[in-house]
Amino acid sequence: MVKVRLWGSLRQAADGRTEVEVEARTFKELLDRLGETYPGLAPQIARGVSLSLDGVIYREAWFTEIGPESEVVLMPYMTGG
Amino acid sequence: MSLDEYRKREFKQVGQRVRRPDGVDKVTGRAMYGADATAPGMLVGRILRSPHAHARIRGIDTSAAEALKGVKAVLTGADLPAQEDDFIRDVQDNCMARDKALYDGHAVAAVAAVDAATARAALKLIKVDYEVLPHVTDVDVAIKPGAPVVQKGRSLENVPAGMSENVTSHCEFGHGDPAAGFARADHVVERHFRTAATHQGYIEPHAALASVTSDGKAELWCCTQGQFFVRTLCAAIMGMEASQLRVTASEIGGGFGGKTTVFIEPVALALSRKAGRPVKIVMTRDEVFRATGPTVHTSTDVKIGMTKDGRITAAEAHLRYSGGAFPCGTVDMGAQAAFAAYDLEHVRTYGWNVLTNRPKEAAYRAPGAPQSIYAVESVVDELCQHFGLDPIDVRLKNAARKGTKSSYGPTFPDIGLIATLEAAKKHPHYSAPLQPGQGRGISCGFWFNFGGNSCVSLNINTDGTVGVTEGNPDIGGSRASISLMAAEELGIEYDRVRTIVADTSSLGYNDVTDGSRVTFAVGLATIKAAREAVRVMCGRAAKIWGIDAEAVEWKDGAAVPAGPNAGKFPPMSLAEIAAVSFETGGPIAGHHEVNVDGAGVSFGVHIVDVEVDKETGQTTVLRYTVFQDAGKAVHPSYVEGQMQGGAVQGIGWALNEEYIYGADGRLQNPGFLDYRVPVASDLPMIDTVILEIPNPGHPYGVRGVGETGIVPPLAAISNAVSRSAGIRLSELPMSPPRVLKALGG
Amino acid sequence: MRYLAATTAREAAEALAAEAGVTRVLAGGTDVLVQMKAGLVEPDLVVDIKKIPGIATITPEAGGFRIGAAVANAVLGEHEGVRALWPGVVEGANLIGSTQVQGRCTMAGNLCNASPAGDAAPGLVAANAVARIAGPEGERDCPVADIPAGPGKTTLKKGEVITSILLPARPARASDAYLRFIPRTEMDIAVASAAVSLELDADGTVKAARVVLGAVAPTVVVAEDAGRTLVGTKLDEATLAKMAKACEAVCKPIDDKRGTVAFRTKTAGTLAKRAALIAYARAGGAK
Amino acid sequence: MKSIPVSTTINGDACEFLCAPDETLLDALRNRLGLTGAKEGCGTGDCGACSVTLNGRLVCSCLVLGVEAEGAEITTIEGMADGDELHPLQRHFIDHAALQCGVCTPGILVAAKALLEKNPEPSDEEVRYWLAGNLCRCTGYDKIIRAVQAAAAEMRGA
Repeated sequence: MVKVRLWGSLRQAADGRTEVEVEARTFKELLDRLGETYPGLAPQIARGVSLSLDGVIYREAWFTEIGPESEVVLMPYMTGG
Repeated sequence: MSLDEYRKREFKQVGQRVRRPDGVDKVTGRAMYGADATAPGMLVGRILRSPHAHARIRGIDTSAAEALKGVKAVLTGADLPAQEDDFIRDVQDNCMARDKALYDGHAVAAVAAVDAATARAALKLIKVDYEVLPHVTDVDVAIKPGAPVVQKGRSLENVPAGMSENVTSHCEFGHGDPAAGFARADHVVERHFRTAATHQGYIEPHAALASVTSDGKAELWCCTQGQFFVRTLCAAIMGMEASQLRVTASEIGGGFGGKTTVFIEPVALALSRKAGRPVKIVMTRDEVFRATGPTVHTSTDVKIGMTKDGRITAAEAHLRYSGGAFPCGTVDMGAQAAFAAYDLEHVRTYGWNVLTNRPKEAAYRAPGAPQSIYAVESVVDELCQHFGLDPIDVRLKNAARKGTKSSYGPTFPDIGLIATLEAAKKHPHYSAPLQPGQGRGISCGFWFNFGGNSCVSLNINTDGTVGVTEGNPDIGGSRASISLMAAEELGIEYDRVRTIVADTSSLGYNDVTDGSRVTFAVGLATIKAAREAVRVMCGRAAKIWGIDAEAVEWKDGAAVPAGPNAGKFPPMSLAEIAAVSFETGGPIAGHHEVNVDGAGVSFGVHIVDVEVDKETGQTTVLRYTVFQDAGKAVHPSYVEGQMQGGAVQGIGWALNEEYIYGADGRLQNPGFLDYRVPVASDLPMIDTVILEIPNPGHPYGVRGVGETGIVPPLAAISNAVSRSAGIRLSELPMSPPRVLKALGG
Repeated sequence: MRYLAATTAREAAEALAAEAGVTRVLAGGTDVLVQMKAGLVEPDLVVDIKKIPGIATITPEAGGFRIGAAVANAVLGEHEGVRALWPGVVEGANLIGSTQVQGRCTMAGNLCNASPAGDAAPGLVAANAVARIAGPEGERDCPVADIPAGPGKTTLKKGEVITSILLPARPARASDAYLRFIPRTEMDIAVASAAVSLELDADGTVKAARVVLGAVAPTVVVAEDAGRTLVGTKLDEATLAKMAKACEAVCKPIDDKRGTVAFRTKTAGTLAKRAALIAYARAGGAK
Repeated sequence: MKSIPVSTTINGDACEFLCAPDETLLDALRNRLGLTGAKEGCGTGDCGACSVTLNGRLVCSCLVLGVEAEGAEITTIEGMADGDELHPLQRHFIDHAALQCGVCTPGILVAAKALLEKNPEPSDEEVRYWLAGNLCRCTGYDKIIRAVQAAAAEMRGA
């Protein structure tokens, strides 16, 4: 199981929790599981999210591998100037 | 993609201050910018813009304009297709209003005519039947229930019930229990801040030359930060296939985020398709200010608690951002960045995006971060003053470091904030004596930095020179830095490499030149492409020598037999291998296509000395020093240039730049006369200190440097003003009337 | 639009008088072309006066100088004689726009543009300068102070063109100064401004003073009381404070994107104080 | 609007063109003569990107009518280098990285050249005030000032 930290305003879509656990080995699996387990998260995931893995931010990268001890944080999809 | 681990190395090319390859063109006037191109039979396109901040368009009568001799096409929103996708529809509706004009300057119609005078005359003949609606241009007014609603039905599911329909999204970040943290503080400061919208202020107005032919093919020449994204947007709006639309990026006269989307490009294409001739549209400066993408304007509350020895116990911010008449997500980035420089047990940020009758926001260097960090760094400084603590010591005491759980969630890996603060503290500027009446301020700054999609094709020419093809417009010397990295990796001199920027038909997709990504991400793709070419060249040498390819290594620009074969054959240089490439299997090239992550966040610290004229409220910047981590400065001069340019844009933001709307909802200052960007005589030299703390996610340790520099000046100057004049301002810009008023004058 | 490069003042005046539509005189063009670009004015006739013989020259006259209407302010700034006699007038003229604009703009143009914030006008009014005007009925002289009638409006009649401005002679121990406030150091329109012209006695006492304020009313304002306050003093602090108050009293500014009523009023007084001190020092008064 | 023939000298070469009476010199240079080195950043004299010299005076070509060029001597950025040989200012701008996007560069070079012809040894402050009408949004001006001073020093030595 991978622990995923959500940002505060997603709490309402995840049964009031800001940290959830899902079974996933890659980002793609993680996003799919999150959307299935917490349908309230699906619209945000569809709009776009970034993921931080052990402190490094990734914007797409479905096949990034996640270890069981990895720190995973869901973040909004971001752009720069 | 796994991160490409940084390996320490001695650089031969990278780090040299070489001449940029486009330099001569740019100092002789030969470089071709957006407005400099022409096409046979070209028409002049011009756009009619709404004089109203908010109005329903009941009808547009274009018949008189169409009848005018010399007019070849007239366009309105009705000529463009309905769009399913919210994002594309917003972009399209911003380029050409459909049902409503949403801000002063919103495009409502366009013409293509044989010359500018005819086009101008035609615009006057277009009759728009407006029903003027109540408008709202201020974020604090628009957020209130009962305010005029800019667009209905745009709120996301995360907006709490009961708010104005103008609130389109809400976000919350952070951890811990701020209330508990505030209870442990010896002093808590809570302040309200406002920042005006600013504009990127690039000197080159938007320009586009479009040519659509009757077989459905199209060419588009325009000044943009990203020709591929322009193609994506324009193809969607025009209902074209990507392959049929070739977009060529001209030289670009500044962007800073403002040229990351489209405004006139689809209009030029649509006019060209309608007229059957090439159409060129060049914006006037007035149009640039009224109808391109300024920043959000903001209203913020920040609350921070501190112990008397300078430890922050809790921090909280409420951010209300408005990016104009369309939803935008900039507040999310502002909320995440607000407290990024601090190691906090209890922190929370809340953000709301609010619609107003202003132009659709575009990115501007570190979008969202300058505004929130200005408020945070102001309150931290006030706490330092309250306790009589040194502002750098307090920041060092609370600085985010490796292992800090960041205010936006992830735990920081190696970051350079402490090293940057320490460099600032020991710099002579920080201890230089001040004259009476002068004040010194500091501020930290932060930006995420991004990587993104990048394609590079690298060709080894038979004469031993190298051509690099990349897809990102060169906005500040990137051709030089890309060439340097290619030369470094190949082991040849910089002068042997020429880098060009390709059009959309010549290369795979490249993300926009934004997010401080090009030197980092395109550089990484360049290094990988070079390695691919090296692999091919080693293989050719191996064949020539009759040994295994694995037994050849690349050293100092040549293939060298290694292992058991070491010394058996003299090294073959790149030029020697290239010279026989036709005989050994054909042309040699390397290419690499990747979506790069691992950009590595960037911190900066600025020190500024100012003097406030207490009789007029005018602030003079006396001395300025920027400290920033570049990971590895590939071309130090252009790294310094990014730091200096960002700092000066921040100085302008702090002191004078602002969008001023009248009670009528119209922009009062759409020109460089009254939108006051800093001029040369306003400024001192901008000293720079580049720190090089390698980014583990890049083979040379490179980090993006483009954006962080605009973040610290806002608070640094406000903090310096406070120490010079004894007044703490909470609204930007700190224009002389505001300062004088705060002084009681 | 028609363009006429007149070769005599009479030709210019007659052409302007005869045109039924919108006319503009073109000297430096730094206001007219901006207004045309913005679509604020679409002239039917533009009369270029720069080809009129003598109109771009500076001539000594009766101890003063006659400045041709087409003398670019950069040229004015290079004239040692005018700079020595009326440094405040020259510094006002030289503050208009950029180096590039200085190469074209003229004092007469600044006057005719009739912006209350024009940088040349306060100094000229403080100097009691006199404009020479050519019209369809011949030539007349008019105090510069009487030319502006309000924002964008002058008292010039149809067909009239300013051909030169006379800066009068002045006694020894006399000088002037001009200061404006702008948010930046260059390139802005004055938010408030002040010109002060002083004549001193041998012992440094002010014998005559004229204080003129810009950007605080529809036209430049002669602050008569402020001037009177200075007479008979050596600009001690109390006098300057009183003079600043007298300046504030005549300000009737507006709130706009460039400044507030309060800011303009306060700053006009501050600038008058500072300009008075500069003029005083230039006139040889020792503090 | 009837076009007017104009005879002028540009960068030392005699030149004739037709232009409308309300057309700016900038538009004539760019659209009629193909001299696109001067840029229109504002059209109102606020940015200096269109700087040229007119009879030796630095001006914004957006604030000059094309017809005013009759009989005049104009120099533009295209005439600054001597054939292959860059002017010292041009060379130092490249060497000092005094340009990023480069769109303000032609105007700044023309203006800086006019300054050094008038004042071969300006102070930094004099350079800054002379160039105050040339907006640059990329560099923060630091490297521009340094490049002008380096060129000035070289030109004084030559």
